[in-house]
Amino acid sequence: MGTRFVGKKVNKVDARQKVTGEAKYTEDLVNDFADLLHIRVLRAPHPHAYLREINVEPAREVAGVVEVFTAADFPELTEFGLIIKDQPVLVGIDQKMRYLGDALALVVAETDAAALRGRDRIELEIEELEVVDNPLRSMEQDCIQIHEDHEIEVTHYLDPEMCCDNILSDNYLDKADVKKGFAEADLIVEREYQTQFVEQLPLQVEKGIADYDEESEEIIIWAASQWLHDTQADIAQAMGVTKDKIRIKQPVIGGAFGKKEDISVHIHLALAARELKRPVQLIYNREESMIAQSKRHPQIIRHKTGVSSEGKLTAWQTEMIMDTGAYASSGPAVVRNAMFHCTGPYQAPNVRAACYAVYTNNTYCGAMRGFGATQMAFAYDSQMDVIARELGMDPADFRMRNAYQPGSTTPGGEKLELGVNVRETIAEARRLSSWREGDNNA
Amino acid sequence: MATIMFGFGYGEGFPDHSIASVEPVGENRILIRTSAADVGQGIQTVAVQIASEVLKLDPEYFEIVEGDTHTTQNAGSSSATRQTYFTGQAVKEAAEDLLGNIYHHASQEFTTNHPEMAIKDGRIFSHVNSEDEMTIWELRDRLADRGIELKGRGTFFPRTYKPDPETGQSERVYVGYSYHTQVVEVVVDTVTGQVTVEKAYSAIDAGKAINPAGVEGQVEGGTAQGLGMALMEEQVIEKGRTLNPDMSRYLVPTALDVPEVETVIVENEDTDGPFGAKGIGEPAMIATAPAIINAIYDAIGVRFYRLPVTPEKIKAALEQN
Amino acid sequence: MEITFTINNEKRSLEVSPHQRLLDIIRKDLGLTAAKEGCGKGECGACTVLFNGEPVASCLVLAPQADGAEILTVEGLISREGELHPLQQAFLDTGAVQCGFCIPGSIMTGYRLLQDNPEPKREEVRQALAGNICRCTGYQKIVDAVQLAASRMQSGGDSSWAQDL
Amino acid sequence: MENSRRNASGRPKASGSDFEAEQENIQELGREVPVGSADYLAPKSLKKALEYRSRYGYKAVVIAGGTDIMVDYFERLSEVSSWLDLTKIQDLKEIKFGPEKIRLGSMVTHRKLATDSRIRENLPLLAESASEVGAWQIQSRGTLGGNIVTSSPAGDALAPLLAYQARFILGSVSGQREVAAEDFFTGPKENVMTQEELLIEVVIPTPREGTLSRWKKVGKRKAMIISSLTMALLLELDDKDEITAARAAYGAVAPRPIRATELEVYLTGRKLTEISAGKAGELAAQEISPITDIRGTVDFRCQVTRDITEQALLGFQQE
Repeated sequence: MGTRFVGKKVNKVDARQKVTGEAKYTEDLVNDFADLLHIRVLRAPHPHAYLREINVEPAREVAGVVEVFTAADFPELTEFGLIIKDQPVLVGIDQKMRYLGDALALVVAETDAAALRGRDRIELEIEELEVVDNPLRSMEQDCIQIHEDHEIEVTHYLDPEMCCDNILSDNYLDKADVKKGFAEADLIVEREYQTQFVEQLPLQVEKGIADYDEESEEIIIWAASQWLHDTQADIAQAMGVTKDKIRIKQPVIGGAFGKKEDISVHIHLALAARELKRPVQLIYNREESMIAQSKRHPQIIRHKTGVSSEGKLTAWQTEMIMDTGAYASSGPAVVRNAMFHCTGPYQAPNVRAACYAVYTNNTYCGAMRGFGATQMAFAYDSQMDVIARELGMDPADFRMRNAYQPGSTTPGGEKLELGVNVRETIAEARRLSSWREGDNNA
Repeated sequence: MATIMFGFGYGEGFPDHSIASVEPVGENRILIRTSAADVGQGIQTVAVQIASEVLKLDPEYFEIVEGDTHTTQNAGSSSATRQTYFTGQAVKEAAEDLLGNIYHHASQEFTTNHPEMAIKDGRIFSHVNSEDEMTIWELRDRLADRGIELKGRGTFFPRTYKPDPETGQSERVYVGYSYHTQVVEVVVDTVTGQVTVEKAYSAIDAGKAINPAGVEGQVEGGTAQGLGMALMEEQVIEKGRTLNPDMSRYLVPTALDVPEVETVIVENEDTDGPFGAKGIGEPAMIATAPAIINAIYDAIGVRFYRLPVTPEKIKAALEQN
Repeated sequence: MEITFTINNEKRSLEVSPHQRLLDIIRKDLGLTAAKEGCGKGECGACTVLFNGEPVASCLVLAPQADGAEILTVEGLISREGELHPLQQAFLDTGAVQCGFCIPGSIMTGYRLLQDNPEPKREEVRQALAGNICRCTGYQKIVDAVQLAASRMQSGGDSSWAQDL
Repeated sequence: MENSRRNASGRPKASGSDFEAEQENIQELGREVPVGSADYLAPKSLKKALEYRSRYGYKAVVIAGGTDIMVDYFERLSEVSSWLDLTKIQDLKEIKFGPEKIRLGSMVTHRKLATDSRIRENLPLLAESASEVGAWQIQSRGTLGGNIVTSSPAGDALAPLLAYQARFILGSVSGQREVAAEDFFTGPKENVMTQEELLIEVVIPTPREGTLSRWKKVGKRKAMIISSLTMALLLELDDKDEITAARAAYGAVAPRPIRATELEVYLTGRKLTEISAGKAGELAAQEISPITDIRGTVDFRCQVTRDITEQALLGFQQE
């Protein structure tokens, strides 16, 4: 296609500002506000406990502290969350903290140092509960329930003893006849794969500024969001105000990779700005960002794959258990994205999968580049490599032999017609890397 | 080697769309309105290139509105590898809508019809009568006098279908799929257990690369993140407490840890996206971890099933053999 | 206490406290916001500036230590006429900028490298930039940028630089 | 020597409670801090610095390069009542090469050590280790003295200093004393310095010609990494290829940097070609007492100590 600009070398439109330092990221806007107040968040001292008492008076006595907010100041608040609203803005008395990132109080002060000093003086009484740090423990009969009012009816049990109280979501695939597929197989390979908590680690952590317009009763928030209108809805819903009262302005964003999909500083800023009618800032440090905001879900993935001696897949079965941490965030979608990618780009005529997202008291997990499919790819493409070696086939040939082509069907039963270019990518990568000669049409 | 696929967009019947508008502003500027977040991936540049292409006008003329819930409409998230496809197409449709409106109104000014007209570098002119010429902004002003707003709007709203809850079957789970094959060369130091990824070769299926350097940048950056996941990154959480909440203990790759990546872009221009483009942001990183793990097997004959494969794990495995 | 220093070739006096870091006074008191805070512990390089000619993590320098110092930030690389330094231009032309948060720091280290080594090899660029963490680019185009700037500066280039690539 | 195990810089351990304990301790010592004292002291002379040190003791936090101390006080700078900044003392930045001894001022930066051609030539273990400290930004600021006084077992300069038989000159208002590197470190982040003293100079006997040495740093990343372990191996050979002296020093594999004396005994007096590198590695691994932490397990540290030692000796034999 003859084009002038599309597909051509065009310098990025925002790059000039970024190499000169003119680009305004959230923290670069703080100089634009006079008498900006500073917030520090007191977070849970224990990953699973009831908050029984909180005494913020000592914090109020610190010079420079303007106000200290707790859940008691905002009885109207409801939970927030990207898909399921299960995350408290502030943990109230006799409510549970479920991970170390849960917020218990907001200390607002004239200086950051005063806010920090105030935060460290707040006195707490908590009742510690079992800390569930493993999804397998979470699924045992005698395990404590993390979300007391969570209810779920799980359709399929991995084993009859499995307890479902802490299962956030259960998901299934059933394409054609997996039993028949395994019966046809000459070789069956079963392996278990495990992935870790990964931090997105954008160079810029969570930071925000908010101001309140008394006339319009509008709260204006400057903070990065990967989805402005959804963040706006999540804030408004939790605060019980209409969306038009929450205005988010997007500064330049210092990386995200999924970490800036969830609410972070936003609601705390909005509350403080509205109550105090002054501009406020809330700037996380790296540690706070890592502990309080989402991670990539660790997954335990069990693949059982049937293959014919000619190297054609006949059946693929996947079980996956995913640690979603203390709150749902993107979990219910991540688990499904992983599931629908369980065979990768390979045609498996018979597929079954059962995938679970499970609550624990770990830092909650959410979106990160690949959204569940990254973990699954490690597992399915390792599995393909294992099988190729067992069959004595060249791994590239084996992939080529099973890669999708127009007319193939995915585990979700979708017939692929447009843009099925996987074989071309294998052939090209092979050519580029001078991979051993092989059969590109295998 | 690893080969992966990625279904982009939210999929599964979840409403997924992007709204954009394009309008002439000021003396000689074109403003693109979208709330799509540019997290660094370059959606703003992609949007400008697409609008430039449609309006036959240099990118220098364009600006993008600052993201603001109150002055832009929903573009969906910068996630799910969706912005080039969704917002790219919404901007394309908005630019085409503006172009259509320009032709419509200019043809009335020129008293000629569209096929006899053209637009280039901001000037609208007639092939029939060389005196019939005006700029987009002059046209905008003339229309404003008559109370008509010159603007283009575009919404892209492709459909997917909710899978059956028991079987997961659906006629369309995702709006489209991108593919990526990566081959990596690794060296395993059997003395220290350290793995060096010396080189990576990528073939990524982009449909059509709107900004080829941007696609390469995604693959190179994705490779670095995939390498981190394969070899060094892990937030260690024990009993709910993070043991390494800083960048000296949570390790991401430095410039010395990351290989040179050679990328070839497979372009078949075969999607419903703008100019046949697909999304590649996530698929750009996904292949690397399995490619490295498979290459380590190739090098030392040890298969690793748990990430990350740190020097300790390599050393322990070699010790056992 | 009052300190005097030179920043971007301009002499400045400033009242500072030992509770501040060099990064704080650059960003807040002087309003030069190019240098960024990514970790506060010298682990990421986003706050890199040249301090008496050497790249330092400005989050690890106490504000009073700047007394008598010579400091250079990315803002100081731009000519009076607003023209970009060849290294800044090269970052644009190679597509080395994604989110941009690490870029001012990376540019300062790269700038210092080119003073010592006007024709650095790729490995030497990587070695020099090892303290500037970038999470977006995988560093490849940053290395490209430093090398492109080096070759343009060596050839005593002109404004047609932007067309080279 | 009262309070001798305390870190000389007066830095707190990671948690706030240790810091408070330290503050109390200072008051117990009864050292009056003059009202209205300066909160930032940057003497230009050593004499003045020692006076301040004498007057303030641990009450004034010493900055050498600041690359560790500023991390310890992240977000808590306001809790520091006074700083004693040594970076303005030119005398402490000098390097003097003598026929017998090389004298390094405590404020010489890692960058200087890594790039100075005479250091690279005469003290390659130190130059190479300095070039692997953090990255350029850290090397620009971090100092040899800071690395020593911080006394982290993982400090990159420490194994080379042990291998070179360095001696440290500690000064105070009442005079100077000299401590061998081996006797200086007493535990993780602990050393023999008192709150009266500052580290002034590092004195290293000029290595003989024909000295073989090998530095190795092992970490989980290729730069910007705190070492999982370090090794500085040094052999002096006579003209018959017989080892007349051997010094094998290791970091991050014990509560303090150590020398593997059994290994040294095994090596000394043997011909280089007759050594079993494998046995040498085993000996090294037996002498260390590592712990498991985020930077490495006990097994990993033992296995790698063994194998890098073996590799280094094989390398010497091939040369």
